[in-house]
This record gives sequence, structure tokens and C-alpha cells, in this order.
Amino acid sequence: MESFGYTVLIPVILFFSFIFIGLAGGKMNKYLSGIIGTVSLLTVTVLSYYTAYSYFFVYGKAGGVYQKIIPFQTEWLRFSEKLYIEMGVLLDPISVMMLVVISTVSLMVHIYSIGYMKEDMGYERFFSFLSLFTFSMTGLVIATNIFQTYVFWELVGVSSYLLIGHYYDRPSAVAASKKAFIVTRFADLGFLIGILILSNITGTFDFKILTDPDGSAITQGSSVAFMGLSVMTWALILVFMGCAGKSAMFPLHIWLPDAMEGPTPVSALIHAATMVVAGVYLVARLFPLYALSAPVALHLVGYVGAFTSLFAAAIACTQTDIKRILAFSTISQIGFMMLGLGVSGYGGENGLGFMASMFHLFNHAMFKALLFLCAGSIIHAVHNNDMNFTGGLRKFMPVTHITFLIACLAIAGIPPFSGFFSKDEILVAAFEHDKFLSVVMFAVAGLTAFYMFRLYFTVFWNKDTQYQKTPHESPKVMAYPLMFLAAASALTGFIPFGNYVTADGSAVETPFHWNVAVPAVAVSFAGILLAMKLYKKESDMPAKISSSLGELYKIVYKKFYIDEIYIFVTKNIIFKYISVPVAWFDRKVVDNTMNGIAALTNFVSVKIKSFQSGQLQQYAYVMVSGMIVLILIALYFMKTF
Amino acid sequence: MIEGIGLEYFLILSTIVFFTGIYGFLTRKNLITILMSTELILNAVNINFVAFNKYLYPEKLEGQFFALFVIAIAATEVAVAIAIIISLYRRLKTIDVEKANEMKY
Amino acid sequence: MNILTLFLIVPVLTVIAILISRTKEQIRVSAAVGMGIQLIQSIYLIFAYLAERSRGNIDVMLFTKTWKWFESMNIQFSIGVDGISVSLIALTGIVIFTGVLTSWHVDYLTKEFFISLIVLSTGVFGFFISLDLFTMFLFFELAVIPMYLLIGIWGSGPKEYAAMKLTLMLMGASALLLVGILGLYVNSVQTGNPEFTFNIVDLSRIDLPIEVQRVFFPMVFVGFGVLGALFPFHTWSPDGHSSAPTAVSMLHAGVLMKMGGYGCLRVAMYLMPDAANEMGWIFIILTTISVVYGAFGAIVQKDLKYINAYSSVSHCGLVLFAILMSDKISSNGAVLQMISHGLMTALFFALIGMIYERTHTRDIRFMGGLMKVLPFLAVCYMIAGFASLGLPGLSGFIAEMNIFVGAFQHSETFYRVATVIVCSSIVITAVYILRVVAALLLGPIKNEEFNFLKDAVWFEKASTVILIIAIAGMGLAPLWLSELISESLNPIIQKLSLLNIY
Amino acid sequence: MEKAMFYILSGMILVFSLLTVTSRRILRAAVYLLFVLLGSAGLFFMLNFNFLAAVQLTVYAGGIIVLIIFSIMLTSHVNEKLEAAGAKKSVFSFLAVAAGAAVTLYAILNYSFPSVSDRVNDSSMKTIGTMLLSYKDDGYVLPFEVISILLLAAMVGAIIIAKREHKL
Repeated sequence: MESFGYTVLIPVILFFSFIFIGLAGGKMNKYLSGIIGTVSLLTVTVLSYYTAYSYFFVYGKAGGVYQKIIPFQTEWLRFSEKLYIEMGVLLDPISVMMLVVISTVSLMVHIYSIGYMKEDMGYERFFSFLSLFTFSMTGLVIATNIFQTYVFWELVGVSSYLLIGHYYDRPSAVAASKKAFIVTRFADLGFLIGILILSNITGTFDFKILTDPDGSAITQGSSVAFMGLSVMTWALILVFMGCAGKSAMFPLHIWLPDAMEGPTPVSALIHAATMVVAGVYLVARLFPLYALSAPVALHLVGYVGAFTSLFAAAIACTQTDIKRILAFSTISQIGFMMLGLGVSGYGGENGLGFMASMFHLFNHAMFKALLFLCAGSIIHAVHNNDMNFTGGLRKFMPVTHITFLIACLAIAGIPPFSGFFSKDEILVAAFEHDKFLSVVMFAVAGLTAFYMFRLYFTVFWNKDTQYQKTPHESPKVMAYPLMFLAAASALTGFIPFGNYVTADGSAVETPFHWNVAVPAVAVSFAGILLAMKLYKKESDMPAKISSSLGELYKIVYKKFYIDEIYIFVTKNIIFKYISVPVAWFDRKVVDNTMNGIAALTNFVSVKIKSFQSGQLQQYAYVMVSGMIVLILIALYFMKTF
Repeated sequence: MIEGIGLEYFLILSTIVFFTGIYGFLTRKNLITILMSTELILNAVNINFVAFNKYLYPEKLEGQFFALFVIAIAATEVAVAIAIIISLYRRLKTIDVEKANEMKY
Repeated sequence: MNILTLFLIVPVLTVIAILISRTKEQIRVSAAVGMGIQLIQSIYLIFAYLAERSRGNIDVMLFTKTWKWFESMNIQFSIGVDGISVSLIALTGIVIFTGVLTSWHVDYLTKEFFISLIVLSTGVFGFFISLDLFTMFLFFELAVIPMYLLIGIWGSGPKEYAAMKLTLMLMGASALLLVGILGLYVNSVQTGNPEFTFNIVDLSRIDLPIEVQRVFFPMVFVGFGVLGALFPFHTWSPDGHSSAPTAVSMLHAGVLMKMGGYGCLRVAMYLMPDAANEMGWIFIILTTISVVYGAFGAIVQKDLKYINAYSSVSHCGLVLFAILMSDKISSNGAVLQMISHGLMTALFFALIGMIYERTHTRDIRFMGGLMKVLPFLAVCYMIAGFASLGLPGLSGFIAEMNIFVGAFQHSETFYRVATVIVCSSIVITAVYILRVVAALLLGPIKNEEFNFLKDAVWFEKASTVILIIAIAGMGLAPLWLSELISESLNPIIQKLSLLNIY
Repeated sequence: MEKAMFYILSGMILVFSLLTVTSRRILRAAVYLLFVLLGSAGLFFMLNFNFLAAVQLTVYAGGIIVLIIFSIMLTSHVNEKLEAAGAKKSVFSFLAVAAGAAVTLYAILNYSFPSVSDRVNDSSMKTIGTMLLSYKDDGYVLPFEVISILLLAAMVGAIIIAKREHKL
């Protein structure tokens, strides 16, 4: 049995890379820091691949089932005998898969950034934060207990904050980073309370105990507690709230489109491929609990996923900012994954949704990172985010064009590209589980194809825009990652995922359903054709359609006014109706009470002070009359006694 | 011992004088008149001493002696008080008791 | 020679050295050397303590020593430490040393300034090593009085008002406290204790009648609570902090407020457990309000120091909240939070002082983009901010998680609901921290003059780096510190839970 | 005869004492005070305390009044009229004084004093002198000495207080 002890090096290398670049980055040649970051990431990638190889093909299986292996664990903080946080490495199919995803995408992004960020002032800072992010993300996926997840969950949140705010002298970037952090933090509050409840009912943080399908954790906390749901259900719903925040599920999705203010490689890494799927990953990690102990919570996951997916896809059709379209597409695709989990059962044939969801996560990471990196190339070339200012770029940027097309085909679910396989399996799982949801998802698939190709045609075909500077293909250091990811997007669909990544560790049959696949592909083609008709040539059709839709179009274009609602809640309610009154109350009421006490004392002493007038006769008068009064009192009492 | 005049007569007399003195003490503004009021008070006390001596304990002389001492003390008191008044006058150019309130607060 | 007495002797020697110094340079150096010795000593004390424990010494207090002081009333000068006080002494050592470093440039009445500062710190050290309530109280007062001078003379803004307010409120608190302490004293003759005593260790062996506890528990708790910024007695904190000179803000928020928490734990909870269990709910409500209210209050403030003062109200409210939970995990969290908050507020105030010195304003509306011109200070400020909002890897997280996990172990709904409400503070904290970071450090530079600001100089760097190392060290490897504290909590928790039937 | 004398004397004392405290000319007030003192000296004579009466005449009427008159001369103009006390002050003082007097008189009139003893001690100057310097029973040497010291201290004090201050 291989010990896998080296896996601990993965986060450790990244951590030291972060510290080293962060502390020494300013003092050395700025490109050196990029090289150091990339090299350390390369090491990590090699380690991850090796781990994946030895886990999946050599040592991971015992009795036909992939085991959970903990090669390293150390106590970090102890609460009590039973409750303690350990820092460790947990290897199981999903964590190993995530390691591969993270290291691959991160490596590509690192290489890409060497070119992309060349001119940037904060070059060292950027690379040190990339290392920090990758460290946190790997730490998150290899967590052995839910608290370790939470620790790294927060760290990814903060590295996301730092990277979104990379251009910190732009107020919009600062606002976006702030928004991202606070929204996810709010979700994390739910996560934290969920952890607290979970730890309280099961008495442990440990994933191994929590997710043991035969263990006691599953059956605990099933008593009805609140509003007709069991404690466990509530705990899991709260945990899902955290996931929804990280993964930008409705209604906590609002931060993700704004997060596009960050540098494009960051969007590719964090806000498309890795961090945003952390929510999916966590639900998958706790899947036995969801599936066996709280099916209600799992349904909620499915419905939220489906709704978000449709909702985001609709918005994506109306946006014009390249990166925002991709952001909404990301939200939509994550909705897909959530749905996949939501319609899955635990183990056996029922576990198809889980496996499909993970598969889609894997594929999505590749093609979405590719899309973003392509978008980065485009922006790099034309210095504009708005697709209305682009067009006809296929002549100038052949590599970007081809790779972008591959990614679009992949996301649209056209065979044989990777998206087809995973999306198809999710649709199959949904079809078997819940007809209504599967109809919704068919619609989403069509919309996806439409908006992606709308983007594709507008950017690369359409009108021949006159550019101030002729756009040029990106340098090689940026082009190679594109090619690599394009290859991955094209090919990863053929991986027999069901053999490797499943809910219970044993292989799942992945039947091919013609009755699902054919309509799905048809819908996608329909979307592509529609987009081609509307956008391949410059025309006024899209404008006509949008104006004929009128208010509906406007509502969708305004993203259903969710942002406005949030701004209303935060600005008006929290700021104006809570904080300002609290501050006022503090100054005026509490503080004035204290000052009032002081003033009262002062007032009384001023009054008393005037007794001390220095007037001799006043003293004498008081003395005489006091004496008389005393005598009278004495007389009175002498008579009574 | 005066025939037909009881102790009460003396006491009433001294009481009235005593309180007249106090009245003066409380109302007069000039320090010297205040001083004079105290003299009145002391005198009332003297009358009391003497009367008690004569009427209640004629075999002793304590009342008389104390009256003597009171007179002596009154003399010293006046001497010191007048010294104070004069130096006060030098400093404040007035001997109005209400204006001599530097000890206020 | 008892090591603990050194904590009182060194400051005295330092003060003498300062008195005979001629130049400002000599004064600074002797203050720094003296406080440096204190720091080294306090760290050495941790190791000495651990060594003694590993030798198998299981006394409640170590390094104890008692001198009869006022024989006829059995007042003793009694010293000793356990894990809690050892860690708080280390905190004090760090904060006072960095405080001396940050006040390197104090030019006005330098000698008097450093003497007051050192007297203040002596009061704090003395407070933490005292085992006798009377000497404890004495040191408490010793720490409060120089505060008045330090704020009133070297402060800024409405300093007389602030100094007066702070001192009066703390004095009011100590009046309550004195009554409480005397109440414990006059009731200390119970079965098993023939003599009146102020000694905590002796008092802890006594079961005071519940009627007595009911009267004196609120007094002691409120008395210490005022120092720990208990709602609604926290209002000295914003005014006091904003007017105090940098080092004093650091010491005050960093250490003095911790005396409140320590006192609540050591005196109120430990000596009067019945009343703590019975009346805790009132104070839990108050502290819950403190936590949320302080955080909301911080959101709209414009002065940097006010923001921090309100955040201190929130964080110190968390300390008292955790103490009141009478649970081992959360009490552990409370002590950790004291240390963590001490370090990070000290860092905050140090940085605010340094920024203020450069920009001459603390109003965040007039600042922005300092990251560009003052990268070192700005990064430190961000680290402090992250520590404050509970980022894992820095100290705040450890403390908060201990508190939340511990508090949630209570089976009663009331406690859990309170915990959930308190948890929500992590979001609000994030809001105001990020707001101030955004307004202060990020964005474009608003004021042209800021383009010419100079970044930190050596003593500023030294003090911030020491604090950051402590914060990060505590956050990255929390286990040893947490173990050090939680072991010493046993007697307290035992006493509380013997009677706690839930 | 004696009775009539007593009434005359006490009437004189009462009237002049009232005048002393109400007169607005200070010098006259001093003179009225003199008459009060003289009246009480008369009473002392009537009670056979000759020595005391003589002392009263010489020290009080002679010494103190002269001293007072001198100080009046030094500090005020002879013709100056004193400002009258405020009405409020007068009324309240009068009320307090009247109440005091009422209480005292009430107490006096309600108290039955013991019967008078027959034995009479002589109050000749010789006896007084002997007793004043006697240290036996009924001797008053100690108060005598105390008074002497007091006189001395007062003398020194008066000189120092009244001495013109040197300007620094």
C-alpha cells in the first residue's frame, strides 16, 4: 500500500511559494516571481497527476471500491475530546479529481499570466496571491474534516477578494471585491451555523465519520426540530447556504458577475474553474448525509440549481460584456452541477447524477477556463470588454478563434466534445428522477448553445470593426495554455468517469440514452443555428427582437433587478435603518445617559456649592436655625419617651 | 438676691438679650457691629452665670469666676477681632462682611 | 527570588533609569530596554510555566508567594500564575514593548510620558499576577490613574473631556468592584475558612451562600464589565480611544480592556458560580447586544479610531459572552479572544497612529489609495483587518471558533439562539473592515499631498512586525496556546459545572 | 425699691440692646452697647457681686468699648449711616431668633428650679483673690493660668495680624 505521504507537499509547496513571493517579491526581478510561482505550481501539478495515477490505477481500490485514504493528519486546534480540528489530507475520488482540476487549470493560468500580466505593476503581488489561492483551494479539497474545509473556505474567499481587487485603484474593482467577500461571508455564516449544528448532533467534524453511510452520523438528528424539518435537514440546508454563496447560486449569485473586475486569468481560475465549484464539491463531499439523511435538503439543492441555471442562462442572452456573459454562463453551468447532485441517489444506478455532476465539474473547469483565457486574449488584443465593439476577429486571432470555438462546442454539448457527455448524463439522471426538472434543463441547454454562439459569432464574425490598433494574436506563452485546454475540452469527455468518481466509490454504469441525447443535441443545434442566423452577419434583427420583447427584455437585461434589491437591502435597510440609528442611539441615548449622569452630578454639586457661600451670616443663620430645629426635635422626643 | 425677683426674671432678660445679640449677628453687615452683637451675647451669658450662681448655688463662686473669665476672654477676643478687622480693612477697604467672602468654594 | 516579583521590580528600575536620564534618547532607550526585558521575561515565564507543569506540578497556581501585608485584616500580597495569566502577561509584554516603540517620537514631556506609560503597564502586570483581591484592586487602580494623565496631557482632540469621561466611568466601575470585593471579604468566613480573606485561592474553596452571591455577582461583573466595554457601559471606549495617544490606545484596548474579561472570569465566575449560573442570562443578553450593536455601530463611523473602538466593543463583548457561557471551550475561546483582540487592536491602533501622523486626519472620507504611497503600513493594516474579521491563519479565527463551537454546546435554546445572533457578527465585522480598508487604502489617491508621504521607519516597522508575528503565530499554530489555557480553565469550569445542571 | 431698680435696669438693658443691633449709626450703636454693659454691671451690683461689677465696668465698659470705638474711628466715618439689612434677611433672622427665644423661654418657664439654699458665700475681693490663685479644692489657678496664656497669645496675635505687611 502506497503511503501517499507526499501529498502533503502539495499545499505546503504552495504555501511557501506564497510566503516567499509575498515577502521577497518586491526585492527581486519581477519576472522571477512569476517563474517561481509557475515552477512551484508545475511541481504541484506533477505531484497531483502522480497522486491521481497511483490512486485511481494502482493503490486506491480495495475490494472494487475506492477507499478514503488519510495519508497525513495533524491536530491543529482542539476544542474538546471529541471536537477538534485536524489539518490533513484526505484522498478519495473527488478530492483527487479536484486536485487534478485545480493544478491543471492553475498551471495553465500561471503560464498564461506570465504573458498576460507582463505590463502590470502588481506582478509579484499577483503571483503570490495566485499561490495563496491555489494553496487554499488544494487545502479545501483535501480537507479531512468539515472544519478544515471551513478554514480553507475562508482563505479562498479572501484570496478571491484580494485578486478581484487586484486593480485596487479602480473604485469598481474595489467595490466588486468587497461585494464578493461580503456576500460569500454572509453565506459562510450559514455554513458556520450549519457546522455548529452538525457537530452538535453528530459530535464530530470528521468527514470519514460524517459521511460513513453505515455510520451513526446518518441517523442522528432526524427528529423533527423546526418548521417540520429535522435538525439534520436544517444543518444541511445551512451548509448548502454556504455552498450557494461560494458557487453563486440564486439568490447569492450577485457577486460573481461583478467579480469579473479582476484580471481575466483570475476569473478563469477562481471564478470559473475552481473556487466557484467549491460549493458543488462540498455538497458532493457531504453527499451521503444529503442523500441518506436529509432528502429534503437534497431536493432543495436540485431545485435551486435548476432555477439558477435557467435564470442565469436567460440573463446571459442579454448581456454584452464578454466576461459577464461568461460569468452568467458559469452560474448556469454550476446550476447544472447542483441539479445533477440534486437528482442523484446514493450508490448504484441511482448514483448517476452524482457522477455526472462531478464529470461536468471536471469538463466545465477545462472549457470554462479556456473560454475565459480566450476572452482574456481578446480583451488583451482589443482593449475592450464589450462585445459590441468587436467583430471579425477570426482573421486576426486564429488560435484564439479555434480554441474558443472548441470551448463553445463543448459547453453547448455538441458531440464529441466533453460537455456533451457530462451534460447528457446529467440530463439522463434528471429525466429519470424528475421530468419537470429535465424539461427545464433542456431549455437551459438550448439557451446555453444560443448565448455562447451569440458571443462567438459577434466576436469572431459579424461586422468588420475598425480597430485603432490592429489586433494581434497573443504571444506563445499565452497561446500554449489555450491549446492545451482546448485539447482537454475536446478529449476529456471520453474518460470513463463512472468507473472512477462515484458517490460510494464503486463503479457506476453510464448507459447511453438515445432518447435523451438526441433531443439534447437537437436543442443545442437549434440554439446554434438561431445564433448564427442572428449574429453571423451584421443585422438589426437582434435589436428588433429585443425591442419587441419590451419590458421582459429589459427586466432580463437588468438581471431581474436582483442587484438593485441587494443595494436596497444593504444601503437602505442595513446602513440607513440599522447602522445609522445604532450609531445615533449610541451617541445620543447611551452616551448621553452617561453624560447625563455626569451632568446631574455636576448640577447637584453646583447647587450644593452655593451653600458654601463664604457668607458668615448665612452660616450662622443655618447654625442657629439648625440648632433650634435640633432642640425642638430633642424636646419632642424627650416628651414622648 | 433681690426680693420679689425670681431667677426666671434674670433668665428671661438674658434670653432676650442673647437672642437680640444673635439677631444683630445675623443681620448687621458691618464687622464691628457684628462684634458688638457678640459682646451682647457674651453679656447675656454673664448675666446668666451670675444669676444662677446667686439663686441656685449661693454658697459657691463658680458663676462669678466664669463670668470673670468670660470677660477676660471677651477682651482678648475683641483685641484679636479688631486686629483682624483692621487688617481686613487695609486689604479690602471695607469691613462689610458680605464682601469678605474670599473663602467661597 | 520569585520570577513574578521581577515583573514589578523591572519597571521600578526602568522608571529610576528614566528619571536619571538626561537626553530624550536615553529616556527612550531605557524605556525600550526595560520593557524589552519585560517582554523577554514574560515569554520566559511561559516556558518556565510549561516546564513546571511538565514536571508534574498540578497546583492551581504556580510560582506562588505570599507576604503578609496588613496582618490584622489578613490582606496579603499574594502572587501566582496559571495558564491564563501567563498568556495574558505575555500579551502585555508584547503590547507594552511595541507601545514603547511606537511612541519613540513623543517629544512633549518625554520623561513624564514614559514614566506614566510604565507605571500603567506595571499596574497591568501586577493585576495579572495578583492572587489577592485587594492587591488586584490596587493594581487595577494603578493602571487606571496614569491613563488619565496620558490622555489628558498627550492626547488629541477633546482630550480633557475624554480623559475625564474614561477615568470617571472606570472609577465608577471600581467603586462597584470595591463593594463587590469587600462583600466577598466579609462573607468569607464560612465553614472551612475561619479567617476573613481576600485570597482568590482560599475564596474559591468556600461555598458562598447564594443570597450573598446574588448581591455581589452583578457588582463584580459589572465592575469588571465596564472595563470590558459591556453594553451599555461602553461609551468611554470610543471617546477615550479616539483622544488617547497611540501607545495608550494600544495599551488600553490591547491590555486594559482584557483586565475586565480576566476579572470577570477569575473573580465573578470563579468565586460566585451559583449566581453566574442563575443570573448569567441577563448578562448574556447584554453581551449579545454588545457584540451586534458594536459591529453595527462601527459600520457608519468615519473616524478610524472610532471604528476600532466600536469594533473593540463588539470583540470584547464576545469575550464576556463566551465567559458567561460557563463552558470550557468557549471560556478557552474567551481567553484566546482576549489575546487575539489585544494583539490586533494594538496593531490597529499603532497603524492608525502612524497613518495619522502622516496624513493628519483620521477621517476616512478624506483618505484613499494609501496602498500606493504607504505599502508597508497598508499591508499591515490589511493583515490587522483580516485578523479582525476572523480570517483563518490569523489569531481572530481561532478565538471566534472556540467561542462559537463552545457556546453552541449548550443544550438550551436560549443559549443557542444567542450564539447564532453572535455568529452573525462575523458578517457585520467583514462589512465594516472591508469598508474601511476600501476607503482608506484602496481606490485612487484623493489628496494630492499624500503622494509625498513616507513609508514606515525602523521603529514603526519593528513594532508592527512583532505584533504581526504574534498574530500569525497564534493563528497558524494555535494548539499549544489553546492547551496552555484550557488546562488552567479546569478548576473554574469544574466549579461552574458542579452546580450547573443542564 | 430693689424690685423697681431691677425693672429699670433690665428695661434699660433690653432697650439698649435692641438699639445696639438696630441703630444705623455705628458710633451710636457702640454707645448703646456701653449702656447695656453698664446696666448689667448695675445688676451685678444689685446681686452683691461687687468685684465682678467693677471688672465689668473697667474691662468691658472701659476697655472693650474704647477699643471698639477706636476701631470704628479707624475704619469708618463717624457720620456714615450703615446700610440696613435686607428685608428678607431681617425677617428670616427675626423668625429664627423669635423661634429660638420662644423655645428657650418655654423651657425656662416650664422648669421648676430647685429651692434656694440659705448659705451665702461672701464674694469679697480677698476671697476671690485667694481662690483665684489657690490650687486646692475650689481653687481656680488652672483656668487663671490658661487665661493668662490666652491673653498673651491674643496680644501677640493681635500685633502680628494688625501689623502692616511688608510689600514683597
